Amino acid sequence: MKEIRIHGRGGQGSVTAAELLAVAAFEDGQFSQAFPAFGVERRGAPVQAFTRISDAPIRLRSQVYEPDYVIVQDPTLLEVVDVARGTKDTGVIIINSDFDPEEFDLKTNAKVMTVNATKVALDIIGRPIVNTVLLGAFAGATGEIQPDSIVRAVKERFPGKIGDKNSEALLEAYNQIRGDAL
Amino acid sequence: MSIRLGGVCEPGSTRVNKTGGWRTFRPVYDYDKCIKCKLCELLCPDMSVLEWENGYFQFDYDFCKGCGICANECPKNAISMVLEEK
Amino acid sequence: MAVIRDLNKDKMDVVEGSYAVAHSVKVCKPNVISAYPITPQTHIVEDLSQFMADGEIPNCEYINVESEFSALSALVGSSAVGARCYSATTSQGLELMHEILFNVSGMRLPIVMTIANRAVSAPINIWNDQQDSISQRDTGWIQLYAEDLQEASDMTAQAFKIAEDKDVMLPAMACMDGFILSHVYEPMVLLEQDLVDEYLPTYAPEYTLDTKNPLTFGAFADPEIYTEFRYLQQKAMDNALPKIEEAANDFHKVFGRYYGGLVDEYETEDAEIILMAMGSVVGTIKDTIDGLRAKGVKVGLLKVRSFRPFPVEAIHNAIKNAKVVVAIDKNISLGLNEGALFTETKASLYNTNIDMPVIGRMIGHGGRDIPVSTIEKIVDEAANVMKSGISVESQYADLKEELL
Amino acid sequence: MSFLFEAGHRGCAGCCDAMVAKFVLMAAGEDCIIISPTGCLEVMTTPYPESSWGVPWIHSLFENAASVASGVEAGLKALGKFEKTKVIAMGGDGATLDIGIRGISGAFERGHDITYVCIDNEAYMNTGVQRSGATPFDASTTTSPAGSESFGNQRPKKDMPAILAAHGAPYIATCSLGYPKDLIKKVKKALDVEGPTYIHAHAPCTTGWGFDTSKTVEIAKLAVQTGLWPLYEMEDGEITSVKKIGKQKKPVEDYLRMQRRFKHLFTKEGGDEELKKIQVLADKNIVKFGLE
Repeated sequence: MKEIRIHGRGGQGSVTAAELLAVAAFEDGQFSQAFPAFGVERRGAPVQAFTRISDAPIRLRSQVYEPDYVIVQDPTLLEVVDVARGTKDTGVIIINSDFDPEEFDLKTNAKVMTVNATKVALDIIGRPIVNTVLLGAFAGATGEIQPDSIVRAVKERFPGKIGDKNSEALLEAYNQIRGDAL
Repeated sequence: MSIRLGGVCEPGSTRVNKTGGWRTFRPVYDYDKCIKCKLCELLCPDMSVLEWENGYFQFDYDFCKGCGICANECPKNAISMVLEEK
Repeated sequence: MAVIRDLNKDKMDVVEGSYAVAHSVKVCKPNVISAYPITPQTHIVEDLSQFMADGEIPNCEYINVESEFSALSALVGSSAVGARCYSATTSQGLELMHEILFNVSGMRLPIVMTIANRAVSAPINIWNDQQDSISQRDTGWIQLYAEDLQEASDMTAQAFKIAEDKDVMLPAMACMDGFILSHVYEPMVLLEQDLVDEYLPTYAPEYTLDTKNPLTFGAFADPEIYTEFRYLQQKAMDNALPKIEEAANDFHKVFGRYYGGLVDEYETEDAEIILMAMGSVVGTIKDTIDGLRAKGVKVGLLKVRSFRPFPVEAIHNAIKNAKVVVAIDKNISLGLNEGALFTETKASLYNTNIDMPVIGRMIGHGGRDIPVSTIEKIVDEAANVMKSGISVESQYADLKEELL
Repeated sequence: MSFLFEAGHRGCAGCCDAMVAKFVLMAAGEDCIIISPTGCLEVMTTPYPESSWGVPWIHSLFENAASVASGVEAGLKALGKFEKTKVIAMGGDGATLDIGIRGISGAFERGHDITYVCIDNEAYMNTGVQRSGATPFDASTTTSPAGSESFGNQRPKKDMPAILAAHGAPYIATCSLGYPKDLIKKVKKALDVEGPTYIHAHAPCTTGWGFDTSKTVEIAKLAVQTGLWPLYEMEDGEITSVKKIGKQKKPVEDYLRMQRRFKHLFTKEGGDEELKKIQVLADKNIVKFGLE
């Protein structure tokens, strides 16, 4: 089983990202589970969302403490939240930032990767909505899911032009982060 | 720290929670245009407009959430919202 | 120590149970009374209203609220500013308070409430049983049950003393059986003002709503801290166990009257059969025991006075030598077919070496009268259990089969 | 200037509840006790062990703020501590007009010397913008959504000031965070009048209504300038003052167009019919309260 923890702020679509990831994983032929963990705040405050992917139905109901993968939608969270907490050494942490991975000193042996999701979103979607873009980056960085499974999930959730633009953006992030990885 | 009877809390203690990280845009004064009308201080939902020198004000970026109400309401357009570099 | 009455007639008056309780509330010098009328509690609040009208309760405000929901809600505010608070309700009114009962206890506000126990609708029924208070047993309120008028009246002062103790600081219900105690007239000694002043210290909470020290009450607790709030409430309930004994003993020193602390035992020393019960049926049981003892039946009674906190140790000490125990309940947990006193007593015995048979008998629901014969029938059943073991573990003992 | 309402609360950027609470405390000063029901204001200001409140504050439940306030007042009186302290219940529209109305009716009928401030952002915001008794006609919320067969909420706002006027409240005033000085003046007056007084403050919610966080005040003004939110005072049931809108008068469209909760009126077939209905509502207010 693989566990993913998504960090964001209220209103940035972290919960939607977790859900889309679960739908995409199911589209990809796996069992999945997504759930949020947030306070009562509405916008702005730090929130976390979790996705589990496995080849068997998932029964575990706790939060994710030793994630295989971490997605950080908002880099300002690094000052207030220990996003790398518990990440497996073999894990990957994907941060939405235009800085290079080496510029982050996260106390972890996991691999840190960055993608400027905000820019990709602004360029292609026209608004700084980064959740779907980062899912594309996730697919590119980890190979856990086929990008077109994420596209199907996104288009199912957001029909029409919005779905198309988000899909285009997530594929761009997929290619960008794979480019860096080569 | 241990729970006091009934869980009573100290006044004004949310100040330990700096909310400045919430914003994507930050307000900036243009003091040439500012006529010290104090409207920004009155309206700020996060008490992030602080008295500064000789009647002017400055923003408390520890707490300002970048809502932009001050800029929108300023009678002299003396406040502009600038994208925050992250 | 056995029950000690004060049968000095010239100190006694023949009064209604409700009046006795209202009088006790008065001499305990409440600051805010907030109550909504509901049979059979109404005489208490009427008497209190008359005391107020006659200026007999100084420094006190009486709020005629528009519902039981507001009766207790108002007292959250009053108690938080440091006022000693009192209310009274029963049945439907108590059930309407369910949400606030948890809230008052969670905020550690030592409000005292008389419950004139009454059945719960549907079907609607204004007569006595204890379904109402028993079904609130998880709300964090201390629950004491009185045997007669004298105890119900005196229990009011004890409830304030226990609730307001700084190691407890939990709200308390002083329960008396509706009609059977609230509406009966009998001679009793009205609570003496001078002695109460000696017995009950003024209420001086550590934290209040005070503009000179502006604190916040009722903040929300997230998963990181909520459990510890509940733990501290349970700790306060644990602290209440000895405090209830202490309050009863102190009362005896000051007033000369005693009804038991957490429990009280009647003819249990050599009893083979012990009945357990709460409230006014205790009196009828005592008469029945005297009659049966005369015929050589070794039967005794364990009166459970405190249902919350549940006095496990006191119960075990009292019943450990019995051959069979019968828990008598004026309530039922539907789906389990057991009354709470029975379930909780039986459960508490499981991991001990006390292993006599324990059976549960439910009687007196909806105000059905409990004559001596019903108690005798229960004792017969207990005797059969002693001989040939349990046939029926828990059932109604006064069911009319013909109506089914 | 220091405020009795501190920063660090979890309100969204541009939060209307925070603004009204701040203004009310500017009016009340230190010598007051605040009672809040459950709601955005309560939850965003008091995550244990923190609190934004600089005055004594208490929260019990969603539906009993007025009852708790009655108890605070009675308790202070009984203890002889009620000289100047103002007892203020302050909660949202759901807590006030819907679930808490029984308690308010009781408190006002009993004549407690309290002031109840309703912060009306026209829906249950903390739980995610569900419809309340204060949700305006044709507004889309998550429980009265626009759809192919629906233009959103089909009921008019419940007229709470009229209900409490009928209780004989000596002073009632509507106000808006768009006019803070007027709001502060009216709260001060309500606090000075003996007996149960009521302040109904309009508070546009950026998250719930769907407008940019910088527009909270601008939209509040538009509500007044279109006549949809009349500003008036009532003393002993009679209207004693009104804020004229005069030449500032704007068509309701200017107000509605800026809000996502009314977007369907501009995109759905038959929307302009609905816009006319809302304009009629505004014009009725203008006549009824003499706003021109």
